[in-house]
Amino acid sequence: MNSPEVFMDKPDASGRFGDFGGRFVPEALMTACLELETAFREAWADDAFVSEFHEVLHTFGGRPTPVTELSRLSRHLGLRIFAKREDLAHTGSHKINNVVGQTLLTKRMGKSRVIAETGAGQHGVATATAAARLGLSCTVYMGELDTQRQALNVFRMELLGATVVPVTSGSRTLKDAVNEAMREWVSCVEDTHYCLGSVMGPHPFPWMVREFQSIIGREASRQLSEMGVGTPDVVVACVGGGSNAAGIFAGFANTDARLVGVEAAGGAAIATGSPGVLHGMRSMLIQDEFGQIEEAHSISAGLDYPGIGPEHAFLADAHRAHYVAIGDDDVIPALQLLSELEGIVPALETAHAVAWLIREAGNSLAPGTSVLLNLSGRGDKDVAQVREILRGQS
Amino acid sequence: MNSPEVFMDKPDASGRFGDFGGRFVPEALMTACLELETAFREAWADDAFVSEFHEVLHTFGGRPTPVTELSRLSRHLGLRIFAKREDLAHTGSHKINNVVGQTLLTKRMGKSRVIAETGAGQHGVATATAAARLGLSCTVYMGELDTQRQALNVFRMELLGATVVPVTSGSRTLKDAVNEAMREWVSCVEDTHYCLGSVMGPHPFPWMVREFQSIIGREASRQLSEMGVGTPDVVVACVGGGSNAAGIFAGFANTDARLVGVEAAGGAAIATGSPGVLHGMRSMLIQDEFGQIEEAHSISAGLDYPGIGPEHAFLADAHRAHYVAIGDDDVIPALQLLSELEGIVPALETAHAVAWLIREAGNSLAPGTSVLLNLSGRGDKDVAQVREILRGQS
Amino acid sequence: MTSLEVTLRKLREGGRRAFVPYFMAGMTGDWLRHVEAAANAGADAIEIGLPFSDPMIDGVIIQQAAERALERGTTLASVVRDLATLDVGVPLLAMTYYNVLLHGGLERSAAMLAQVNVRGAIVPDLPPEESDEWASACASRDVATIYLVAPSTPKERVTVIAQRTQGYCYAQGRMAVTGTTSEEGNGAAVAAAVRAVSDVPVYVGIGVSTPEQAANAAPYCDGVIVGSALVRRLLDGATPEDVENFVKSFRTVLDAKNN
Amino acid sequence: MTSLEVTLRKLREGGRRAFVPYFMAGMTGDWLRHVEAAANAGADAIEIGLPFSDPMIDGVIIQQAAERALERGTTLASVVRDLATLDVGVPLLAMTYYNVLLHGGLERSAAMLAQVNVRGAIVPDLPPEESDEWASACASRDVATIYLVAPSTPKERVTVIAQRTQGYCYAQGRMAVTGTTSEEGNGAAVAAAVRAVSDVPVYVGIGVSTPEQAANAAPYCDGVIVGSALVRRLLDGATPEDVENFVKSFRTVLDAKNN
Ligand SMILES: Cc1ncc(COP(=O)(O)O)c(C=O)c1O
Ligand SMILES: Cc1ncc(COP(=O)(O)O)c(C=O)c1O
Repeated sequence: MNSPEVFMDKPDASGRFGDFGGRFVPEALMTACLELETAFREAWADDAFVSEFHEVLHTFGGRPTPVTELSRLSRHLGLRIFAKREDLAHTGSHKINNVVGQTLLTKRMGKSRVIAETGAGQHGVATATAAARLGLSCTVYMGELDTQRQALNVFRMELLGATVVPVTSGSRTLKDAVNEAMREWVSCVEDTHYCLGSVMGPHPFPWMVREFQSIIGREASRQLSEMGVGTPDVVVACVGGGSNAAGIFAGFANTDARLVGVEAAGGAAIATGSPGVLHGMRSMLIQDEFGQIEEAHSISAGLDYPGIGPEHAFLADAHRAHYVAIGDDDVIPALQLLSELEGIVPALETAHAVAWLIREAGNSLAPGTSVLLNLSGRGDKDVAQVREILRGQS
Repeated sequence: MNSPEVFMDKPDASGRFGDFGGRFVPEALMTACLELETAFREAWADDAFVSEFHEVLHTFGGRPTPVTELSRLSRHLGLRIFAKREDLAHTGSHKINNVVGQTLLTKRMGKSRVIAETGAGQHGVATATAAARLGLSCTVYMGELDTQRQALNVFRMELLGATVVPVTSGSRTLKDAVNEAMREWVSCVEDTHYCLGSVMGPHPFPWMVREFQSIIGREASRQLSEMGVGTPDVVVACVGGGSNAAGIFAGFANTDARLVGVEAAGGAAIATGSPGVLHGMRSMLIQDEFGQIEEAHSISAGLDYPGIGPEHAFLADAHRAHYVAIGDDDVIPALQLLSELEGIVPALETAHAVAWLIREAGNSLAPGTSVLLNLSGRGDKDVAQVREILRGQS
Repeated sequence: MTSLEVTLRKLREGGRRAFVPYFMAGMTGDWLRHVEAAANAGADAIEIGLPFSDPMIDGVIIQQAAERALERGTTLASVVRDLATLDVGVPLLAMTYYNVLLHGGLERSAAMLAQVNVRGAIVPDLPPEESDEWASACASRDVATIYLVAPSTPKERVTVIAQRTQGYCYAQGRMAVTGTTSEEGNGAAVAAAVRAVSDVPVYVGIGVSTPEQAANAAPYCDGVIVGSALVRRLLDGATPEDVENFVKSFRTVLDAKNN
Repeated sequence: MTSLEVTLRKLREGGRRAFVPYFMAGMTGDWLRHVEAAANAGADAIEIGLPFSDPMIDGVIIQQAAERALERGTTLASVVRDLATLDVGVPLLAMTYYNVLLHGGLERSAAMLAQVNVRGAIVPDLPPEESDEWASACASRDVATIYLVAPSTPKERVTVIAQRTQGYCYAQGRMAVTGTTSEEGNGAAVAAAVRAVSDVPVYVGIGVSTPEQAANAAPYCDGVIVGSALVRRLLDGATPEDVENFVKSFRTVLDAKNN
């Protein structure tokens, strides 16, 4: 290649990032996807929309979130670690960035209702939150198993005025909630927007969600400059669908920073998957030799997804980002270490990224390496589960 | 009075705000209180300390928290309501402001350990958090009943490296946790700071905690100016010990704004109490005719305290602030209304202030009245309880 | 023109409304008997579902059928092995999701299907924009690629799809997934939109579950496709005779009507 | 000089180490019998605890005693009524928290106590800085106001307190609440600090629970105060005879020693 490649720009006209992406949806949803693409393109080019998006995230969502230097963890690991504090965003994770964008777009498209899928409930709570604020009605699809495991989050969504529908098909978890939301969307696409929760699904979702999340990376880049740190050696984030990772990578894709996405070992689409088509996108998927999708298994519900956003599949292919996997056993010690040393209890999802730092410090990460960790969410939602697990161990 | 009175300035040399305050502690604690007063006076006059305090709150604590205009609630109630979003501060409430200040002061005093009391666990979690960050060891006293009711918060503190000690004396709730922390302080005052959780206790605590919390009011005042709102007609906050109220009042004490503190009806020290001495201070207390302190009873653990900070007793006396009471029954509907209309699930404590707005809109609050609501904390900690209560009703 | 379309156009020219039932391949050990029964009872073509774990446009009935088929170890290869033993005299149409074909390999999948008399393929999650490769794999093997038009499809798109589809154009009768049974539908409008721009046969599916609905649809289309209503009976244990009776009940109304 | 101090100074001049037991008023129906027993057995003064709901400087034993007394309806007035029937010939000292006195009214409380032979008062949550009003209410009624000095009290403060205290100076033997029973204590240092600046009698309390500890303390102080160790026995059902024996066990060591 002669001219240096530009990463994390727009996908091509077919919604492709390299070989990945696209729009593999039933005809009944094509019109909605096309309309959404047009609406998003227009809105994102409209200063008024962009300003409103930033304004809402500022006055309602708690942005900018700070960058915290994790001095004690740094000393402990011999690194210099900075955390982008998405745990401080409203509803407790980066998910709010995306839903604020999509609900504003919903209004702009003249629709009065949103539907969403959710696994553990984070995206569902965020969607219900943003919908409440705009007076949109909201229905959230959630695997029946997850509604039982996360009964409190179901109630939280209901408090926010949303209807939660348990999904009884398939493995009754996140993957099936996505299927069901897509199915339901078919029958209400006229007045309803499907507020997808990560950088996945058919075009324009992977691109749009990444754009909404890229505020994380842009803020962090500016904040690190202001702190005199400049470009970190490594930018690391956990990856479920990949939205928080995409959001922070976006701020550093065209720098020298090494980008690392940490998947759950039981849902490591890049490490253990193969290319395929699911949920409207061509990406890396965990599937059998016949193309049947397998269930992901992770201690953290938010990483319990057998796929990954297509742009990540591309970034891996292009060797621009590296994807690694962390097993369940390393997650809780990482959560404990960050809690004890820094007074921040991270989400189990986020703890995967911390676990990778612990594993690699002194190995692939030389002493003194500067690291920007995307602290994608807070652990309050996980505390009961962690307690059960630790009790079971002792 | 000839010259206009200045409110929320320093207390007098005895730690009095008018008739209230003072330092009613055993001789064994006098030295610690005097040293603390000196240390705080010096630190608070030291630009380096004040800068560090602000810096930590900025980079770690999530400050400034935004002011959110609650447009839909405003329309619903015929008011213009702005919320100061302490729910977005790290650990989910304003409590972090105070503990960041006190733990920094602990270090400055050369002490290596903090103890704290906690009711529902908010202040305990905040203290454990700030202690973890600075590498201070931390013990939290919590009524045995509360450790059972809030078992998850106990675990959260433990995750943060703190030791939680169940208090079995008296009513085994917050009041007894304060007693116990004071008792324990006697035996470890040399190397240990007692990180009290509200604007109560002996001098200099009520003043010091108010100063640390006054960042709320100062920020809000600046933010409302920037938004072109200027001084609101009313500033309202819930009152347990009174720290979030004191913090926000501090920004408006010397304006025309009407200041309103909302107590829980079952712990309404101003409405139903009488002057007395408890926990080192002279203030308004709920007590019988013989001076025996009664147990407070509130749906919200954070307001379950039979006293109130002495400065509030003074502000009530001086008619500068007004204190009202809200019964348990009005709290959950208020929590629901704010959740559904604004996408913010408030803490049960905060919901008392919302309930007062609902009750007074169109009554003592004329249509169009501008209100600054201190949204002291998020409701995540309360969701399980609210769910149980609503289930019991249906 | 694909042989499928030749066959179906002939039916139309003969004044016959086509009836196309759907079966989930491998759902039971005797599934081929059901297919035969349908052919015997007068089905004009038969859709053979190849199960996929995540059937995005299917309702609960087809989902359950797919789960059962997968539990029984059904794969593209096993279905092809089964079909190799079948001779029903009417065209077979494969219906599945793209990932199943991708994993078989597009060329290889098309070849395997073609080999066992599959003359058309419906891949609902593969819109025209994404289907060039698949379509060319099919084209060289006389496998028609059948596309759907939905009630939400705008005019210009209808034109594109109607031109591209082979065999018939699948007019989705309702904005819903398969197996929904509400009364009102948009089948007439969708079929009319296709007819306005093309003379390809138009078959209505998704929203036809009873002979009455088929009778109502007959005037404005060239055939009807019935999936969930039949699969539901099979899930409940229907015999080949039940299938025959089911198909005949549709056959009767479609033939009786003089449209 | 208060009559209490006159009495206690006389004891000292007579070479007698004072023994001051503590009782929680109203804890049992026969609590006065315990007080009498202590006086009979040689107590030199007796602390009468008036129960408070939130006894900040008291450990679990005194807390429990206070709870029992409150459950039995004990109030300042009820204690005064009880004490009116008592004649033990040694000074009584009230020990309570400030809020109890405040609610009785400072003047009224002092008057009520004075009326029933209470000659001194210890209010541990009322430091000198806050006690002017209470001290003056006591002063006019010959009720001595007794202050504590703690191991943490710095020199200058010791001077102030030692000058202000009446009757005796209460030297807190240990940085702890009442009823803690660890061995090491600072009683000697505290007492020495007081003696260095004043000739007021110095009694050591908080940290004296056994005759051995009393014996150890005797050389450096003028008396010892024993609370929790006695109250614990009473909570466990001790009789007046038990109290007599308890007091005598201290009396013996305090008298035996030639300090
Ligand atoms: C805190 C947190 N981090 C990460 C994720 C994973 O999602 P994504 O990969 O889209 O960021 C989730 C999903 O629920 C989450 O809650
Ligand atoms: C969210 C919240 N608000 C208010 C309070 C009451 O405390 P204060 O009156 O000191 O603000 C608490 C105490 O736990 C709290 O958690």
